[in-house]
Amino acid sequence: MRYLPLTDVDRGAMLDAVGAPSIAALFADVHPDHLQHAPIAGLPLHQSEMEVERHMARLAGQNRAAGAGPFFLGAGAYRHHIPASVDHLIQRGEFLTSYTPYQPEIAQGTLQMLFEFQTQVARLFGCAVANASLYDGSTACWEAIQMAGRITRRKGAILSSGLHPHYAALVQSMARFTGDGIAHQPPVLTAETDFADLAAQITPETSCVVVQYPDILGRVSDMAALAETVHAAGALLIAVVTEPVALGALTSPGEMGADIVVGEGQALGTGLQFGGPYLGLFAIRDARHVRQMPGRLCGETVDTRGRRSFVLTLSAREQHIRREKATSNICTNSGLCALAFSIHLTLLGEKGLRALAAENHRMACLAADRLAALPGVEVLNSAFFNEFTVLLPGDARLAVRQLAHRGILAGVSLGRLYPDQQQLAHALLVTVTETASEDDIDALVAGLKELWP
Amino acid sequence: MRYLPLTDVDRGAMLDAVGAPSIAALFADVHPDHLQHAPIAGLPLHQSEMEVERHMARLAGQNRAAGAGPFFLGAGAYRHHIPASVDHLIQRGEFLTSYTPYQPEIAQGTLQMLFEFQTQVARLFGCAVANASLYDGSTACWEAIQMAGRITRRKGAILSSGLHPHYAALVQSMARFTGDGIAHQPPVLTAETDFADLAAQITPETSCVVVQYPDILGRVSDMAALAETVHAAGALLIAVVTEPVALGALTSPGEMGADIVVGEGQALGTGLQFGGPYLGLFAIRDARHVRQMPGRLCGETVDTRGRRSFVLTLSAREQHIRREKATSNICTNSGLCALAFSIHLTLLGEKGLRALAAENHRMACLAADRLAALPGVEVLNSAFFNEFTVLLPGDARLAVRQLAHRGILAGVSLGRLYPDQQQLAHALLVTVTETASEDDIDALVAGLKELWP
Amino acid sequence: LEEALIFDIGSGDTCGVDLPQPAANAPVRLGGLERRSAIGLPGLSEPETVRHYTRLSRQNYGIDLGLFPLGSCTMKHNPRLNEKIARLPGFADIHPLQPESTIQGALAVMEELSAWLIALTGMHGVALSPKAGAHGELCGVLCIRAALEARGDLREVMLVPESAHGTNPATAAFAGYRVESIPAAADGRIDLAALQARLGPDVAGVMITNPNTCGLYERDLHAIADAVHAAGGFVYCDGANFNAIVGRVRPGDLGVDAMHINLHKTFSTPHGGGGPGSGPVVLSEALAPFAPLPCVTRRADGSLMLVEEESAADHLPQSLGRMSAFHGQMGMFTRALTYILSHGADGLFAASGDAVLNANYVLRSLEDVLDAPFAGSGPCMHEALFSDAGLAPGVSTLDIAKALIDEGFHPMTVYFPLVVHGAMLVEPTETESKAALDQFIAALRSVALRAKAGDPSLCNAPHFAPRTRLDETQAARKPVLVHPGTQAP
Amino acid sequence: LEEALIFDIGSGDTCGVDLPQPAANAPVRLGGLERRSAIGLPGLSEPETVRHYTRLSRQNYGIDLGLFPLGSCTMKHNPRLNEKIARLPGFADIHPLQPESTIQGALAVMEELSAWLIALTGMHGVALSPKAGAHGELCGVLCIRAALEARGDLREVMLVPESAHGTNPATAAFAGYRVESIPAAADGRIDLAALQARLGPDVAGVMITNPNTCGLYERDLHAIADAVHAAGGFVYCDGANFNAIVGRVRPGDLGVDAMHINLHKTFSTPHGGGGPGSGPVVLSEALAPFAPLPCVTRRADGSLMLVEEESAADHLPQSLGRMSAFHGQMGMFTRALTYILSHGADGLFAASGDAVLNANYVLRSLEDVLDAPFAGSGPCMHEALFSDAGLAPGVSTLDIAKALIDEGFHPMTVYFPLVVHGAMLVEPTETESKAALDQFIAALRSVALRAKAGDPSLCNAPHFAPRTRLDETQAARKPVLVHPGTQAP
Repeated sequence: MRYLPLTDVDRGAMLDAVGAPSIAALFADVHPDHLQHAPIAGLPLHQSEMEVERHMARLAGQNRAAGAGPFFLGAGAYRHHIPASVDHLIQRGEFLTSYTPYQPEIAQGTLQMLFEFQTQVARLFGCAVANASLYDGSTACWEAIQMAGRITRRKGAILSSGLHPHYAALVQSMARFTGDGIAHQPPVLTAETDFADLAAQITPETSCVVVQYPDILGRVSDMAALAETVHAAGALLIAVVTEPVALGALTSPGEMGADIVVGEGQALGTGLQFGGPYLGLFAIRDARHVRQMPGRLCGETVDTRGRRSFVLTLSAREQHIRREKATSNICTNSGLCALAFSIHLTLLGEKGLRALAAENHRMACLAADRLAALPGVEVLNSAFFNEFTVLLPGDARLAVRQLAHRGILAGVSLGRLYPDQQQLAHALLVTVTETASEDDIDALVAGLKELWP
Repeated sequence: MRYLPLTDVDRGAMLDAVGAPSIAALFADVHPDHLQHAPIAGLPLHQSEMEVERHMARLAGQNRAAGAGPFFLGAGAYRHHIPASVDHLIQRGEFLTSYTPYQPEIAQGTLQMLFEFQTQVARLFGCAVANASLYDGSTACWEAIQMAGRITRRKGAILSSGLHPHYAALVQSMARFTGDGIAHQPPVLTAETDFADLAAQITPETSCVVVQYPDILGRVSDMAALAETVHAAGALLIAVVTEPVALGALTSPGEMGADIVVGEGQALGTGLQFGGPYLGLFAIRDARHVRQMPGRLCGETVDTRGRRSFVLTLSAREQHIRREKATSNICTNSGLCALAFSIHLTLLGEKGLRALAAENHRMACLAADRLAALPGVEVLNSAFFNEFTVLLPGDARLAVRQLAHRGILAGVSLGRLYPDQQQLAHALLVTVTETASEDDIDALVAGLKELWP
Repeated sequence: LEEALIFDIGSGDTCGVDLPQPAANAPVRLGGLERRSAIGLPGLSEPETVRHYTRLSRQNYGIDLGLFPLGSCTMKHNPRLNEKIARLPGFADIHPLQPESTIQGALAVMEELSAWLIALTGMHGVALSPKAGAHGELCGVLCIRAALEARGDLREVMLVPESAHGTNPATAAFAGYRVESIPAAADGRIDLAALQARLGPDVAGVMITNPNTCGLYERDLHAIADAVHAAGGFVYCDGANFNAIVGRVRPGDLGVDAMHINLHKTFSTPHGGGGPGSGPVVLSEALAPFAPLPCVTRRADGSLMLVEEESAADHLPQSLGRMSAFHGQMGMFTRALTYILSHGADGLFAASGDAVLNANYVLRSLEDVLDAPFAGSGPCMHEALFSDAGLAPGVSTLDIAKALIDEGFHPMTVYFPLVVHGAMLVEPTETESKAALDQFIAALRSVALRAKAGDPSLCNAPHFAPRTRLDETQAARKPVLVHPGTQAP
Repeated sequence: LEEALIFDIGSGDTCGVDLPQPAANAPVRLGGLERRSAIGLPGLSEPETVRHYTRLSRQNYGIDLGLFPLGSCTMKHNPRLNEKIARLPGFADIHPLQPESTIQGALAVMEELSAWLIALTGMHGVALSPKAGAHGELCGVLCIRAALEARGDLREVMLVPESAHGTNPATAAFAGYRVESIPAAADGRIDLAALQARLGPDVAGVMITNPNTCGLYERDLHAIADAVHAAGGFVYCDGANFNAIVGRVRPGDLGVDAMHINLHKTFSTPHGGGGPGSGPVVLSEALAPFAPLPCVTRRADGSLMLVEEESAADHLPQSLGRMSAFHGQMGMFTRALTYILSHGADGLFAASGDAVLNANYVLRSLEDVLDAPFAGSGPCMHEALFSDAGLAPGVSTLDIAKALIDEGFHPMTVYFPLVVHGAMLVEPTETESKAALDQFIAALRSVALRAKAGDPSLCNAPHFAPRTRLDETQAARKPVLVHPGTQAP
């Protein structure tokens, strides 16, 4: 086995040193009935790199890569061009094969990167402090609701109908066990978000209101007024950002008064990857709540020679110290995705992120106009970033499947996200990033035209 | 431009420091008639990574990758499976972006690797000393002939008809300018090599005899007797190895008395790459000739604290010191390919190289038998390693083209290598490495059957 | 040279990516929310970026540089083939919501990995979506709770051994349970009698790590499982240490109801400086019906389908719902599957054997100079546990750890498990050579001897690392968590 | 920790690759030449291999770590996009002898690159196959000789300036010419009058570097070319310094007949610790017919063809023949083309400007502390030249170079060009930021001041590198070029 360095000579010498007659003898504590004395039957034996590569490449070949043709999917996972240097750098063995930086003297690389990452996220979200990442946007959303509960000592969360339905589903699954009260409705097809409705639902039991920005239909609204109402009720406003590139063009949630801003960071650095690993972003506007935050935090300090240094800090919140009283059970997070995010954002910088956002918006506007020009097709949104909802003449799930057979990945049908909502069956969520060309857009338009000539 | 760090603010400050009004002013020494004042017309402007990638991927898509189907080409370039860790390691920035190790205190990584590489090559070839690489096998062959000329002070080289025709062409092109006398004939279709003929051609003017092992028809013969004859005439025997994996199964040229052994190292670590960059291997059996060798040499020494260290040495042979009296004009060699070769060979080790060679030979024997069983098809070789010559019922160039249209890359036709040799028109050189499966071989057999049913 | 922060060297005008510059007359449909303030993001050109992160990386230690003997963390070699496979466009560049016909290969990866995990653990079902070990624990505990609720049995207490990972009690609390500790016997294993005495109708289950965090095999696990089941509870097994027994012991044979598998431990997906991980959970027949969505199943026509909310009623009606937005850590599934196929049944069998042999070799080579509290309890499994007993006054476990840094090694896990004073937990893993172990043993022996002799230089080690000891108190007392500079560079 | 040699740690029985073990009864058709002796190749498992080479790499300095100011070597940033593109299977995994229909994209790369190189140099043709700069020089000089021979004019002498790279005279000698040196004028440029005086019917040509190795633009190159041409000779231009003028000056406009282009300098293919390079040669109308095989041409039907021996009679009848087995450094062509397309005409124009600006900034920032012999000759081009004049007795250029290592930088080129005593040639390239230059300037300034003051610690620098100064004499006197251990491990 290419990964096992011991030779039989080594094994013999080591068994002598240990005083055991065989490796099997080291498993003497296992009851004989439970011990396999030979490789488990039914599994193949070891294979060469070449054989494994052939098999896996065959499976990969049974998927249609997004880059293989026109592609317009989003709904919480966004395809952007990732500079080649990002992937090169995250594959440096010193990053890739290191552990959580619990020994800061030999982990300053990871730690300084995390400090830079936290700063980038906080600034992007308009917040004071960000953590060192969570699993993904959806779990970060639930952690935010839990944090709001700890701060307000209330257990009622109101979810916007514009929140990603998978995020809402996760929250509802979890709340069933924690006893939190969750209010949530599916979206209705209007150009405006439901912020007014949300304000009306607030009660003295409300710990938080959760809105998505841009929301699941691609809509954007000013959340400042909502924030005031929420604050007046002693609750917190949680904003969820699933497309961080949008904040290169849009005012940040923190600036509009959101108290906790969470997000999915996959769009920068990580790529699609069929849904994971992704990158949970978590930031708060008021640094005084930092001890209620979940997840790891990296802080600045000095070493005995006075050199600026970084270290994981405030770990009294965490499970390995506080055990059942921890703010979260999270341990491993998304360190390497955070690195990719931070490198990508460093390459972009202020100027690049703004240009990238502008290009996304330009292409999305262009696509929206061309789609709206199709007979029987309507664009729902008056405002959007790079994603908008299109109302088709017929069932959108069917249209997606039919266009897929023609090599066009047209978008995400709301019927797939909300299978029991007949009112949404004709709606298609279309995402247009800088990776789409005008030819791609024309192919989509032509494809829809063929379906409804 | 993403690769240019200076901002306009920087440029302004630096021009001030330099005392120049503009960058253009720094080009004052260029005659105005010769100076472009704006980007050269007719060339496109800069493009994003995404745009460049699209263009280059389109071009790549117009080639048929060897891995896309049955593949049997060799003739001096061999396809083997390269472990994934090889490419990972050679991309470490400290290897990839370093210069020739002229500053040994901060280049021990490259230097130690070269020392290990030289040792591996010398042992593989059965020689005493190897250099730190040359461009490729063909130029190494010419350098060997030149070295033989320096040692013997003669200018006549006899090339075996089994020498790769491109190598022979290069030698003849160069000799035209240096005045060396080159004897060379195209091969004839016999199972035996031409060693006896070569011995007969030796004269007192002969500096060297050059044989290939295995030769261009895939044949292998013992060169010990030839070596004795050559040595008796005061000349040197040069052996050319284009497939180093063969030496995992075959006795090395050095053991059979070759004085200079050169080779193409591409088969280990580097891959096909459409012919380059490749890796010139160069070794000599008698270490006393080391000062006549071309190319860089890495040697062991100590630093002022007595630590074992490595350094480029004997550079008095080289162009940067000796200028027109150098043993060769070579400067840049194939350092990174040498690294890949060395890593691949370290992963294999003695056991792995032997197993790899055995597997190549096994698959080649299997293919030879199945091809020989086809009516009208004959296998020329009685002995071979992983490459052999097949005589087809018709023109082999045509057969190669026709099978290519069916997705089978059947081999190299000798008609392509020797366009003016009608006697070779039916001959096809078939190479079978461990990357070919039994299904691939069956596809080749079936394809030939279809051509001549 | 000290590496500056991007905020010190970058500027808002510098950009390492070429993009079209926004046209002045471009349409804007942002609902009046155009960003008006500067974000404060510094940019670097590509050369500067590559250099910044390359230099940072060199301040890190990784497995690629040397032994990483963190007990219970299983830092083993990360094969580069796995990285290559995960980057095939057919895996890396597919969207989680693509139509089913365009992702059959991805679903096949999930199906194959599931089958292997079930075969290796002898369990009934598997939930792939948990994002890491702790998330898998949560999944398993929620399955237990869902199963209990399904039979109308609302229990309140989860039993957790003292030696458990911190995630165990944190998870149980997160899932709404009251955590009670169960003591260890003198030999470092669970006290079966004490556990049995505590069982009752209020106990939902017990969370056990096997091999446990003292590096010992829990001989009584089957008996414990019988007792817990008899009392109406469930057995959760923390699979963090599965590496010691993979291919040799199937937890399903021991009566386990749920166990998470850290793909980044046993199946060698890279740890990446803190993640991402992946924590699939294998489940017994009793718990499998409650697994979270989505999962993969095969249709009558042979095609694969993803069971989500829409189809859950037909395929997994009792599912506890969704634990993450999409389908789990696909990038880790491809790596783990590649690893499993590479090793095969014989390779995994050999790997756990070598992991245990290496740990015993370390244990027996050092027990004369370091106190090994359970050395008399028989062979250890994949990790060797030492305590600080016998060190000179004023010298601590932490000092030994930091001194190892000066010897060129990453320290072992320290002060865990909590049941041993000044614990040092060494897990070499199977991918270390004898030569590497001998170097490590010699280094630790030398440090241990100095520690017993009270060498004062240990107390301010490390001396030769990129940093000397950090002021962690200052970091926590007045936290500086973001760069304080102006937000508008 | 010192890194052992593979011969110290590897064994012939260890293997990091899984392969079928040879069957005892397998057929053997090796003509009785089966290997009987051991080779002596040590093997390592994959984890050990990754660790060995990762550790070795960390003893190296690279551009990715910092400024690499080697004059005339042009060590600039290597974009990672280029590496990615070169590894596309359609480029990396194709055989040079595949049928033409299966390699149209590869031929298109060669055609596009040729077109760009011709456009940027204003020349007539290009030979892609030379493997590196020196090989390109040989190609160019052989073209000159072939052209002379074609007109029956056998000349014997090649003129080379004193300041030339060593490859120039070595190449001319290799091609059968007698080399004569031409002197430099006081301003560091070629002495036009001396050159003109030497021209005659025995002079085949002149090899000139422009900008020259003193970092100066050869103002008289056009006049030189006119004189050489009038005397029946040809002008070879060493393109090593093309980076300074790319996109701004077309050598074809200056009367150059042949020039090689180091793709690893101007077009940023990685230098890889000593290669591979790639040295395409652009040729004037007079020399283009003599270019080596193969080359690419387009058929009437639009398809691309490779002109080889078979078709040379129709397409390139006067070709000098073949200079390497296959078609050149394809892997470098894809990288260079990617780089050229990324930069575009505007980017290359900006790049040469920044390269020259950076060099002048270094020159002017240090001329007060280091002797700059040609600082009065006007702006330098892409590199700044200093001499050892003014250093304290006993302190040498070499000491300054080694002291720079302690400051965290790779030294500049030293003792070249030969026309300046104790030369120090600094080429920052365009991919360095002002901040990086300022750091470098401060470091070199501090070293220079110490050198003038005679600081004795300079003479045994470096002190903080992986090695102190090596005993190079011992290495050469009794060379140990291979590991002496037994050949059978």
